[in-house]
Amino acid sequence: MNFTVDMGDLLLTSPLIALFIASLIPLTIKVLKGNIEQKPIATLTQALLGIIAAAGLLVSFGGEGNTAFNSVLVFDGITLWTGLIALAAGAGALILMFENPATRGTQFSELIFLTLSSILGMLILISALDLLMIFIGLEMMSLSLYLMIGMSHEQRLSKESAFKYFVLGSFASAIFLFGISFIFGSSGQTNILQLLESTVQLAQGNQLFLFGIVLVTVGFCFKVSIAPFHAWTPDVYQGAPTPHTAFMATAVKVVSFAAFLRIIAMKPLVGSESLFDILQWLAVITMLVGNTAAILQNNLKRMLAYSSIAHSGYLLVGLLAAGISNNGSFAASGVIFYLFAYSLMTIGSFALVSMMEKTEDHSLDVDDLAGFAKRRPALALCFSIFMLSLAGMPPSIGFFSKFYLFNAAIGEGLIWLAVWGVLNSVISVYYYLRPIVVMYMREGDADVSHAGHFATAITIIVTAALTLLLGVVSGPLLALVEASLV
Amino acid sequence: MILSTLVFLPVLFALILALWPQKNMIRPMALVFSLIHFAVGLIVFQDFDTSTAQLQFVEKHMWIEKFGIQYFLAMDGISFWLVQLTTFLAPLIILASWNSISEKVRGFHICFFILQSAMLGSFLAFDAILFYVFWELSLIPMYFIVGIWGGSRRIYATLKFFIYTMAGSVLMLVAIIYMMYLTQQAFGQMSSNLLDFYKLSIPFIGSDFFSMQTLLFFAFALAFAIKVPLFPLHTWLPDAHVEAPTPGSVVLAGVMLKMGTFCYMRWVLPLFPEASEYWAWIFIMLGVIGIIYGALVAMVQPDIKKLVAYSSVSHMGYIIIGLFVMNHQGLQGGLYQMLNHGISTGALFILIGMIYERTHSREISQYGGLASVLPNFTIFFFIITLSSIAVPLTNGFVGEFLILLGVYKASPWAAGFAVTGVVLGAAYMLWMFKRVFYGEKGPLVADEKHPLIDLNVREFVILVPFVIMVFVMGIFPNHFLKYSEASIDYLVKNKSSYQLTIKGEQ
Amino acid sequence: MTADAFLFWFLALSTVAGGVMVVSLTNPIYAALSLAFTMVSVAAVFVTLEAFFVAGVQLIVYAGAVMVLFVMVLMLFDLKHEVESFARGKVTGAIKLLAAGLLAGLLIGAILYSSSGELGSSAPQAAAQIDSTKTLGYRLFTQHIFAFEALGVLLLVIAVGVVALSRSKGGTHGKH
Amino acid sequence: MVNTNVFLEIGLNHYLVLSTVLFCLGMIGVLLRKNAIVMLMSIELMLNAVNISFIAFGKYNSNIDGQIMVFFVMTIAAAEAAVGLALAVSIFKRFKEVNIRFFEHLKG
Amino acid sequence: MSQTALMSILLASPLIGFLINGFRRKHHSANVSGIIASVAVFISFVAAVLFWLELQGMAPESRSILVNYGSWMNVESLSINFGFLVDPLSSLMILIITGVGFLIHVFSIGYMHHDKNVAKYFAYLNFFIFNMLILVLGDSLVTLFVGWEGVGLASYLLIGFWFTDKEKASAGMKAFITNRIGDAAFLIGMFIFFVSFGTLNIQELNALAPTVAESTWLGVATLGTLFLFIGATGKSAQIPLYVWLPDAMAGPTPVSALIHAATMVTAGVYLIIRMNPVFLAAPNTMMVIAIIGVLTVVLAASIGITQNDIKKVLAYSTVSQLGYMFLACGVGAFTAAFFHLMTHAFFKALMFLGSGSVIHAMHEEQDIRKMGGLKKYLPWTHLTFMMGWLAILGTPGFSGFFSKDEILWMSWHSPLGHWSLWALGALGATMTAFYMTRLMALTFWGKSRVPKEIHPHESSPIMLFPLVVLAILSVVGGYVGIPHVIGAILPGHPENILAGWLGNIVKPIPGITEADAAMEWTLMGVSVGLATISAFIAYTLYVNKQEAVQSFTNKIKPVYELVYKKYLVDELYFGYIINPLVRLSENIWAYIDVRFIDRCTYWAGDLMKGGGSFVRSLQNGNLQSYAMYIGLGLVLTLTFVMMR
Repeated sequence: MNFTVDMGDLLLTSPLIALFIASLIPLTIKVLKGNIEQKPIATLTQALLGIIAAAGLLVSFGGEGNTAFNSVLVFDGITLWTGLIALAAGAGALILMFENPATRGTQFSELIFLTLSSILGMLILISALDLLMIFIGLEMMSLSLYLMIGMSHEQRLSKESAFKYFVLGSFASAIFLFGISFIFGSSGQTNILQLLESTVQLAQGNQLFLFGIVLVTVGFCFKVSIAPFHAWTPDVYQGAPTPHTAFMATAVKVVSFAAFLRIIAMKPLVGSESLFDILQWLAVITMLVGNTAAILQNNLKRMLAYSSIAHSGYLLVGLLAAGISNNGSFAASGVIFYLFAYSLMTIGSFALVSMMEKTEDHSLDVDDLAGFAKRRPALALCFSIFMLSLAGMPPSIGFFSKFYLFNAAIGEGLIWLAVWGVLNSVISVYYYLRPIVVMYMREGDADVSHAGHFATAITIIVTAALTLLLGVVSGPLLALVEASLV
Repeated sequence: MILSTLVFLPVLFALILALWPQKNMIRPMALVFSLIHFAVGLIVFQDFDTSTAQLQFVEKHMWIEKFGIQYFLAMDGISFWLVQLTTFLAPLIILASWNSISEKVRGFHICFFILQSAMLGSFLAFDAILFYVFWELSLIPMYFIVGIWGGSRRIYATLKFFIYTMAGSVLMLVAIIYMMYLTQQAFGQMSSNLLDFYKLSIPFIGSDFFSMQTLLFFAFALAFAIKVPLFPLHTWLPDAHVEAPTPGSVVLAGVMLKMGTFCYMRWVLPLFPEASEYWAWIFIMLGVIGIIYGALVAMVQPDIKKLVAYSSVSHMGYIIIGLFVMNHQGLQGGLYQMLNHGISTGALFILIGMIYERTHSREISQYGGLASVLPNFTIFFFIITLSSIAVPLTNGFVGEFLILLGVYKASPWAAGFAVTGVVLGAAYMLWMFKRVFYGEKGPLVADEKHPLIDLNVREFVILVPFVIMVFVMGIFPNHFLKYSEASIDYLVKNKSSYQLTIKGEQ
Repeated sequence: MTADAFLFWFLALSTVAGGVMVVSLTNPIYAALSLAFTMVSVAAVFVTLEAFFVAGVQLIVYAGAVMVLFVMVLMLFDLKHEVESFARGKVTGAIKLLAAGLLAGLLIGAILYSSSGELGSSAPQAAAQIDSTKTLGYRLFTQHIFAFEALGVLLLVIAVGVVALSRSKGGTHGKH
Repeated sequence: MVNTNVFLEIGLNHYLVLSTVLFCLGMIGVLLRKNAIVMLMSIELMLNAVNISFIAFGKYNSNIDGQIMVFFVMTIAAAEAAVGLALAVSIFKRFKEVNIRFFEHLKG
Repeated sequence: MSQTALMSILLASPLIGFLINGFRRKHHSANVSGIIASVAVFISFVAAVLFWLELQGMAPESRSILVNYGSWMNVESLSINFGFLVDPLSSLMILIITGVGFLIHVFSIGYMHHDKNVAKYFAYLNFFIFNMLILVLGDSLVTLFVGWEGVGLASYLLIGFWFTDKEKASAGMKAFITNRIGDAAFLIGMFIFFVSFGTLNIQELNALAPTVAESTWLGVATLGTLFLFIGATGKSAQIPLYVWLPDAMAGPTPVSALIHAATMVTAGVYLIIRMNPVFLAAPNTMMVIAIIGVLTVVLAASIGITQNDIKKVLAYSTVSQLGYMFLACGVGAFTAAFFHLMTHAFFKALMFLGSGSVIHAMHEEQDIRKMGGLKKYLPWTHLTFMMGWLAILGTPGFSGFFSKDEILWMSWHSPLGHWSLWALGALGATMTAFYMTRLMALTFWGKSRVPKEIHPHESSPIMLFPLVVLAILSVVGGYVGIPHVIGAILPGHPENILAGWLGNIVKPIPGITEADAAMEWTLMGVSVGLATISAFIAYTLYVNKQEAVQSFTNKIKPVYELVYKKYLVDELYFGYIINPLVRLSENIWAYIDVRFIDRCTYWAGDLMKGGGSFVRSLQNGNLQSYAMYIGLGLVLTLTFVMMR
């Protein structure tokens, strides 16, 4: 067993190292200054620089499909793209944290540290080729997240949501681990690359292996909130501080799906027809649950949470298409593009929610948006763009991402799922239009909490512009993603 | 470039309006813009070749390589007049909104121009995805127009409109994607080019409802049926019309509904020839029911606008039956009736808007004796009424006559039932006319405190073009029909092997 | 009955009994103690499986550190004697029990079903019984070096995070 | 003979069944106990169950990776316990209550 | 002058008049507006005369002038031109229209003197003339239909001229909608012809139709002509669509004279005459026409007996006389039909104008029970009206005698006729004599029952002039169509000029035999005798013994009431057709639209919301429930995987 750590490994993992170092900088400075916070803007800058550095390194060294540390980590297209999305979403979330009443102020350095650590966990998760590494990445991501939510300035709901998230997360982790143990036990392997060689006959004959796969799948379904494993999502999204919600809804979801994709897209691993069938049904239920429940929500964040569940359902369709496809890269690129689009719209929407929160325990209802268009026409327009894009109206990116996703699904013969998906998007129109109705068509005096939301406002406008325009030029983008996935 | 200019000029206008600093200049600027747009639209007259069914003014660029999605705009005889109608109505609508839209003026005009763009795009797109983008995009500004500037139940109405229409069109998206895969099977390369779609021969088994062509046919037809709207999918229309502000109603009736019928001609009939022939009876039946049903329900409406809205259901029923009999007279008449309906119903909504501005009521029972108070208004209203009930030498007659003739050729019974619409149409319109304009003065008309003032210059300027069009189209229909003649002829004669080509290409 | 078998059944019994007590005892302190008992039993199970290093770690980390944490926290809370241990709701309770039972049944079924396959037959081989601790260390620092480092980072994160969490005070709006 | 074999010849399955039973016991604890701390304990129980199966698999597969897994799982379980208890403490400070029934503000 | 230019003048003149008066409708001077309008019509009249002269100059076989203004609609095989045909038939018709029209315009100047919307009135009148000319001249059914609907429109506008009165506005609407029913049938008829013969050109249809033998009893020609006939019943007020005409008397009286007596209502008859070869090819239709016609004669005449409104009596008389024309058409006597159309135009226009003069004199009083003895106040009106009375009675020598008698004779003699048709026709003539005499008696003769405050006065010369002209025409108009039997005994043996003139237009009835002169004389004598007796009875009763009438009507009160209320046909239509339709509409709106389709929509929405609230109820905030869902999901998934 010859093994050395060489320069190549370090270069490949350099984004992770950079992120880790960046996460330590604000904390170190705080400790050196004698436990006194530096200016939040400085902390933010350091963190953003760290993210940019990580992204730069990821682009420079990753994406070629090289493995590091004896095939424990892989830096291929999925890693590259979802990593970039996660980093960008993390950056967006950081900007929101910087200006949200529930997160700014004291302990900002610690928060930044935890956020960057969470992103670090995500990068591990998406690059992991070993089930153990997947577990470690998952835990690093999640544990940081629990702590982040728990340390919100808001004391009641965020604590509750942190605790719920923690217990359920750990519960799901245990299931996930049990699944790993079955896989390990029945195949003697935890490395996905090596598993691939033996999975076909294992999946056919070995019930234990199949159960292991199911348990692992359930663990992922929990993370990406597929019904009926979704129940934590609305509560946690609502209770957590908005920037964290944005972070969860985007970065966490993106990387969980990426890891899920890595397992599912390896066709032999889910060679089981029955698992495939049940996942179809789960997708169906998820779309329906998310959309119908969202119709009745008044709380804006909760509504977006249910919408996030619904979008998980759509994404699962794409994932399944990728799973059965002989040409997995097409559907997979569709999924990744959808994740990108979804992150863009969701960060933007939550940014607006964040902007409107006046205190750390301000819970924003849809009706509180009344009259917003009159006071802040530009922001209202941006929010409308997000909502319409989430609903899949052309020419926004939301339409094109749905188009690619369902195109892949139809291409793989999952027509009924595509039909179900588009019908559900009709249901979703109802609740996506509601904020617009309230903003534009009702009298009221909604406004952003105060003027100092410069960075958030810029985030909103940038994401809105991208949401509106990137869809039209999405062809080359998608081609790029697809090319890197082969 | 002319078609791109035509489609995207309004977007440019909208941008200029969005950024223009002075608020009081918005209206005049919008008016000038719309006139410019109209003038640009007239350019195509010069080069349009009426002798061919081929596509003209083609603009074709690859958009999304992977799926063969193209930016493909083109015009042929079927879309020619609808494009003209769209640009023709615009300045009139802006003039009509002069008083009725009093707040958020800028926003209204931005919405309106984007709507223009979307509607023109869906008339001119020859790529399925491009078309779908425009088609769906047109919902958004309309949604805002009804929702923001509408009446008291505007939110209900606009949501109903949006969700109904969207519900229909999403299945079409699935069908489009499916057809893209069919092109991949057939030609090796995926494509959403409509011309490639035309080349497909999709298997059809009449007795099997789940045969591919039937399913695709219904996926498309449903989307358009809701837009038309075809009985029994029409209930969004009265609500949307009643709640919409005047200009919104005019666009809705004038152009948006035509998108549905137009798309039957552009998409459904040529793409699914066997299915549309096999299932034509359903559409003819629903169309006939729509004619009678719309007319009967219109008759008992207490609200003028709702009456006209239901009359739209009735009129659109004519168009549907005209299209589905698939002969020259039916199709030409259907196309002509689209224009007629745009003119006459558009004008009716404008007229109702004018009277609504004066009295703030649309209750028929509140009126009466208007003719002696507002004689000029009455004359215009009467002329448009005549057009609506298809009195000869007005535009309506030509359309209805051709449709009914075409329908009779194909299905005498359907024509027999449809003809009752001629009687009922006259009944509801004239009854309404009598109750509103004749008789003793109603409470609103006799109100001493708010004396009603007859048409002003602006309103004359709005109405005169309509009246001119009513008679020009009624007396010289050939000048209009000749533009679509070649295309219709091609459609009728090659319905099962419909393969349009691009002019100047082999 | 061999010693092995006796030991297994004994340890299995004590493990399960400890588990049952954890989930059934009303007083959380007793539950914590039962958990400690279970963990010790599990450590013993590890020993029967010849995983001595891990057994030691189990004793130190779990039965030692983690249990102390639990007990400390329980002491901190100073809970009054609880009257009932289970959440309310008979129907849901039954469903929950049923779910857990079904899960157990399914998993056990799968295990037994699979035992006819290649796994059940593969008896432990003597050749593998080289110095497991050494192999373990070797594997840990070669194959799993990255995981090991990541674990270190994770622990750092936990340390900092837990401190931050415990120091967090609410209601800071208006202050920067 | 089969019966006695089951009792006498201890094999992988025995350990796996033990693990499963323990896992489900932990699950019952999570599902049913109303005390938050005990729920955390139950989760530990589940993780321990997983550990048993890892070790058993490792032993019967002659694969040392099983123990490595356990090593990692244990560490992470400890970390989880720390986080969980920290959350529990902060919740207790805020609510003076660890009964799970009092944390139902977020719903619907 | 070229024919196109002449045609343009003919058509454009009233149109221009319409436009001029339409645009200066705010002006209140009756004289100026009236003169403009009258001149416009007079120019048309001159043009019509010129056309007639031109036709005169042609060989009898080639008497036709086609002016084509180009294509109107052209879709595939359908090709419709703005083509206008002047042939012996239409030339006479336009002469009547413009001639009588001109007279009525002139009369209107006086009659509408005080109305403040007089310009509008004359505009409408000119508009009517324009459309009537199109109807008559149109060379295809569609062009004809343009005028057909156009005159309906003009009629609608003129009936509702005093629209502030709700009743009058309703009458206009009723007229238009009833006509529309006929028009719808007309459209179907056109479609049938187009689909069968591929053309809508009347000339071509006339040539083509007889070549297609009817193989079944309801073949193409029968069906098409039947539908056209339904259209004609609408326009010409026959059973069952006659109900609008009496109500149409709400319009100004000259309008009634022009539109609802002389011209428009005869359009149906004109249509049938125009297409006589086609109709002759459909004997079944002919039978239906004859029966409907004769029934209308009797029905309308019986109602006419009981009416008290001077215009209503004339209106029912018009319906009845139109019935004669249809009877004539139905038995194939198209010449007779046209002859009666012409004479009727003269005497009925005369009587309407006369009644207008009376009404004018009586200050808008129309109830004949409040008149009587007007002879001395209105001598000229009385005199001219009496000419009309004599004409309609069929007094030998007057115009009505010739035309009506020819119809009655043909209904007996024609192979398409039947003795019962003659009998009913003669009965109608008897009743006609009765109610017209009654009208005369109650209005002009006997004791004056004029209310004290009204002082009747003779009308102005401008109104009397048309009366006189029409009176002369009523007297002498019949001499253009002297029947053969009468001509044979007259000095110089005058020929039937009209029959000669129309000879190339009107097809001979197939299988007609040589007339039996003795029989013809007998029948003529019988009908004249009956009419005379009946007129004498009426005279006696209404001039001298009104009490007897009163007691008699009291005796047969139920019957009288029924007839007086027009056999309750209006009530029947309203009660069994219109009101149920409105109720049906309200119900389908309320139940299908609102309660069903919308409900379904809501139901779908509620289903979604119900699903949502179910999901929400599961989302109860309890952590352990969530864990349970995970567990259950796990179990289900595993079970499913295991099962497969």
